[in-house]
Amino acid sequence: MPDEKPLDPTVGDLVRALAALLDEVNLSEIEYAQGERRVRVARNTAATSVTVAPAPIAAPVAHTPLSAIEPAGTIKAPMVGTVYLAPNPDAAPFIKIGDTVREGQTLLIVEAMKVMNHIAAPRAGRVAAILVADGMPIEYDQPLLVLE
Amino acid sequence: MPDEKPLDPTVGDLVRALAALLDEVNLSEIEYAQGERRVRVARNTAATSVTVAPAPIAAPVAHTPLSAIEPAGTIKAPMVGTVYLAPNPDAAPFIKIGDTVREGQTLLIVEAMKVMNHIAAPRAGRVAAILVADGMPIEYDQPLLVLE
Amino acid sequence: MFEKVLIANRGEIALRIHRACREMGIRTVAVHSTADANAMHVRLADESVCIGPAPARDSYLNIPAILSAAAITGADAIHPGVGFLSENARFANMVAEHGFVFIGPTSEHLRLMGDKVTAKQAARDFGIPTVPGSDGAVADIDEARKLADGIGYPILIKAAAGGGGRGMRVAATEASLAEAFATAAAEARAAFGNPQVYLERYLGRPRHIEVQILADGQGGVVHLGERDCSLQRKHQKLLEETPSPALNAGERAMVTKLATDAVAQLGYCGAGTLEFLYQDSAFFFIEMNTRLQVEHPISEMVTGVDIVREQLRVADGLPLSMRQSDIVLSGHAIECRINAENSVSFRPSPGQITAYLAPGGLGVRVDSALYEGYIVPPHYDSLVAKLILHGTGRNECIMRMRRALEEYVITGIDTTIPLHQRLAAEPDFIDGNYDVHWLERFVARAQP
Amino acid sequence: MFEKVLIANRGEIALRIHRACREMGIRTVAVHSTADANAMHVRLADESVCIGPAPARDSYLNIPAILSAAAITGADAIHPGVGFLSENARFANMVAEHGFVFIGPTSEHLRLMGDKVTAKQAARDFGIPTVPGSDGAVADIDEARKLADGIGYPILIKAAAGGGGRGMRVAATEASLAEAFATAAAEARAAFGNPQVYLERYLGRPRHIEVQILADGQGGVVHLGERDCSLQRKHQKLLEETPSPALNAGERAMVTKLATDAVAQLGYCGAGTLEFLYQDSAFFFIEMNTRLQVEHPISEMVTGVDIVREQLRVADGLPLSMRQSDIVLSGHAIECRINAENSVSFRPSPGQITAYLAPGGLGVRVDSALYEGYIVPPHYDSLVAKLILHGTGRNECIMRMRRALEEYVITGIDTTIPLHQRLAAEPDFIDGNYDVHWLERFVARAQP
Repeated sequence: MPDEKPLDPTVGDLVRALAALLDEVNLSEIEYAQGERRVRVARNTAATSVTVAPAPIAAPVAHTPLSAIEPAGTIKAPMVGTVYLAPNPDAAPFIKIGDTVREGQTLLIVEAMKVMNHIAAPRAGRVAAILVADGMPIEYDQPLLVLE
Repeated sequence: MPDEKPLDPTVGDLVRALAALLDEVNLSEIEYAQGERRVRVARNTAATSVTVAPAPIAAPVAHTPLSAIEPAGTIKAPMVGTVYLAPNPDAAPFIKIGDTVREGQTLLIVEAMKVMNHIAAPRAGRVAAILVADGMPIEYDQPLLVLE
Repeated sequence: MFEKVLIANRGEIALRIHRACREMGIRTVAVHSTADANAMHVRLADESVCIGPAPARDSYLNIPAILSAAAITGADAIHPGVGFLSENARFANMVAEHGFVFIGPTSEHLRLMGDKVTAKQAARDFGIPTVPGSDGAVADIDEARKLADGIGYPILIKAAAGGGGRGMRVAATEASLAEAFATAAAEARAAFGNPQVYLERYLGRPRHIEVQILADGQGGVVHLGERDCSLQRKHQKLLEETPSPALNAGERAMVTKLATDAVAQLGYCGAGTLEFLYQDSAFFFIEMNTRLQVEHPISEMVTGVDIVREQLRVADGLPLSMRQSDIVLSGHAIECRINAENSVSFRPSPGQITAYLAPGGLGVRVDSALYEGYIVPPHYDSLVAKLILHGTGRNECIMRMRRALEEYVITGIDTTIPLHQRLAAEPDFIDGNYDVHWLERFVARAQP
Repeated sequence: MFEKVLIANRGEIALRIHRACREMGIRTVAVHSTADANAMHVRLADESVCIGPAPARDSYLNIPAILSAAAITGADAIHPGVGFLSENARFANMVAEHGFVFIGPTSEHLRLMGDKVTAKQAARDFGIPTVPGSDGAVADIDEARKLADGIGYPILIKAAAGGGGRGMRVAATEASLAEAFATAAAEARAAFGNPQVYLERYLGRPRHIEVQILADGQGGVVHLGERDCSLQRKHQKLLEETPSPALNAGERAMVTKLATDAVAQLGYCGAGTLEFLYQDSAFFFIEMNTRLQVEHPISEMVTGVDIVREQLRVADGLPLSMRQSDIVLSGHAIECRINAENSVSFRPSPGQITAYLAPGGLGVRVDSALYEGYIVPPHYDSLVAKLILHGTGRNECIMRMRRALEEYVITGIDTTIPLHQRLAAEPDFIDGNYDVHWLERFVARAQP
């Protein structure tokens, strides 16, 4: 997974390590659980699917979902779907880290129910982080990127 | 119930009030529960039975049993049984509040399994309080009296 | 069998479905609103997807979000649970169009039974009596008089556009019909701007009796006996029991045969419930619920049949795992609905659970998604737990209900536990002597 | 029926008995040590009496304290539960002498079955096979050779004074008998100062099969099927199931008939269990437990019979509430014993419960006195919960066991839950392919 997509350090590192392992031993899926956190990485022909779900509970105490780790300026998913960083597989991404965007500029696309929904910048700013990978499934309210 | 038997104020008052009521309306038993505390007072021909048991729990949190309210110098019951304050129903009580007792002197009797067990003073002292009534059933470790 | 099922619901029923899936080796996907991120069905599921904000219309009723969640998680099938989208024919259609299996009947059957008029017509076509009535608006008092003779007194006159008791009158005999008719029509005009009324036989003390059926669309149809759901407040069931203390064996045989014959003729596939009013040994069809029902566990307790497992089987094209001759109705079962509301005022009581301990032991089943620290959100139905009791007889079952209610600890919110305790001590309940109006009067007695 | 019963026990079994009493309208008295002042059975009982300090010999085994507690609370009867004084004939006698009813068999039956020698003799008198053996010490190798021919090889040579495997040898054939005999005698002398040994048929892979019976002493005797309790570690049962996956219908009919015939001849009154070793289609009587057993709930799950209720009934002189023909063995049941101990090292793990949530739903029963905040005391047995599963078949039951174990939350202490989870995934267990030695090897595999 390329370095320019800085996930939250612990999650990002974990996913990266698992993805590397996936390649190394030529698997299509790895599940990994420790404590309350569980990560599953899988690779189909098209995209790498990362689903983070709560592990079978150790104790019924309120836990902090991964999506709660969010810096200020975070743009969150307005719907469930699949995220795309470029208008088509051969095209350049809409944005990259460090880009300055204007209000209304398309940041990425969320596909839901076969419809491509362009997600526009709610304000001008600099792209400080992209928190999702191309082709990744996302849930409602999931942090997508950080605009400074 | 005579005044010279000062139970823990709240419990004592409660039991006294219930006992008075028992007389007033000529009952043989009253149960009363509030919050975690439950008191049952009953009168047979011979003795007044007072059983204090936890009420059906409102919440499974550790509660303080009544027996935990105990001043320093408390003498506690060494066994389950029925307590007697005098050697026989017509005799004077072994002790009364304010008495000075010497070590080894009989303070009261606990009847268990038809055996009269004399409870002796573990040390010399002044009787500051008598926490049980004549003929009352008592449980193990229940405070009987306070020796100063 | 399905490999992964998405559960498009929340609360105890989502947990119920999760449990059936786990026991069949099926992976589960929980979908949830932002308000339910820490809910038990989310914690226990293999995967979870947040599908929208707290309001149900944006999450649990949000069809595109649910279908997208099914797509991104690779689910094979969607179980709609109870309420929400469970009887929505359009949703069932879209689920199928997107290549998933809808765990429920066909959209045609959902549509047929989802409309009161077509459902009643279907019932009559299958030879099931409905409450006799005028089949539509009545022009004037002369027509009303003629119709009333055929329907039989007492007659209920109801506003065609109505609801909530307005524009509603009862005529005990023909003598009072004209006045009742005129009053109802006047009230209907005043309340709804439409004076049209229709007639129906008035049932003064009916019981609500329903028959649980399972069908596989391949000729397999069974019933799991009847349930008596007469204890209702504002049309919300509070306590259900099976068998009904009011039916004799002949009546039981009659009503279950009515239900299974109808379902067989319909070619129905899935779990379903036919609801009847029962009075004076007669049954009148009200409606058919084409889904799992909240009170399904009591039928499971007396038959040993796992209704959700059968739903999953028949949705996957398998036949039912039993025939009618395999089913033995054994003992008595009661369900107490524990709602997050005050047991006297019925004011909703959302909030954080500060202590939670469910009763256990022989004959006690608890279906609940509660846990200590959980916050009951204010956005949804107030049902937070189902206490289900089973005993060899009705008396044993009621005694078990008392002791289990005594053990049940839920603090931090108000619940209907005290109401169930009052009920368990009430002679009419103990005698099984109640109708659909009884509970309203009973709760009114406790009100200040 | 009794008005007030004193429960002379603690933990989940005290709660179990309390529940049966409540459901029969009987008031309960909990007795407890100072360590158990906050225990659940104390909290739920109508009255409670502290009978002594934490050590069991001063409280739960303190007969005068228990009788005094019964006297001051005015109890009618005493239920001894499991363990502690439940098979103590002297206690049963004293209970009766003090005018209370002992809820259990007569002291004569307790005494007869409490002694291994008289119990085996009684079994043989009733026509029940015991493990063939020498009936006492064997003088020398010549006598041993003669006896061994009658008993049949392989032969186990056991120290008469022995225990713990010392002074114990197996001779597979006559060829090795002399050496094994000499070695066992030498070891016996070294270990116990007594060289006497006796002979017994050696069973290499027996299962522990037991039959639950109920009898009213008035001619009513029923069995509730058998239980397979072969999964044991250091003679402690860990998981029990019914029916046994090893028996066929003929064997089941045979062993239950052996048990009921014996109990009928005995004139027994109460609940009881006849324990057998089973190998190669043969049953050998080991002992009879003249009390309730920890694993009784699985028999309740497949029969619907409340065993504690029947104990109370027959102790009060009532007949059993059912005949054998009323009892239908339905489905499969498993009990997982949840102990407060590490699931690998089996180190006891007393301490405070920081979170507790029991599983629920269809076919799940939990018998436990745990709650959040409760402190498991170090003084008593480590059993803290029984997870009991019921399903229509064994496979369904095991799947339910998995999902329920997955849901069960007990934190703050170590428990055997992970061990049960490993067991539920183990092919030998899934195939029902185990004997009384299997679990020892299984747990050894996990040890570092």
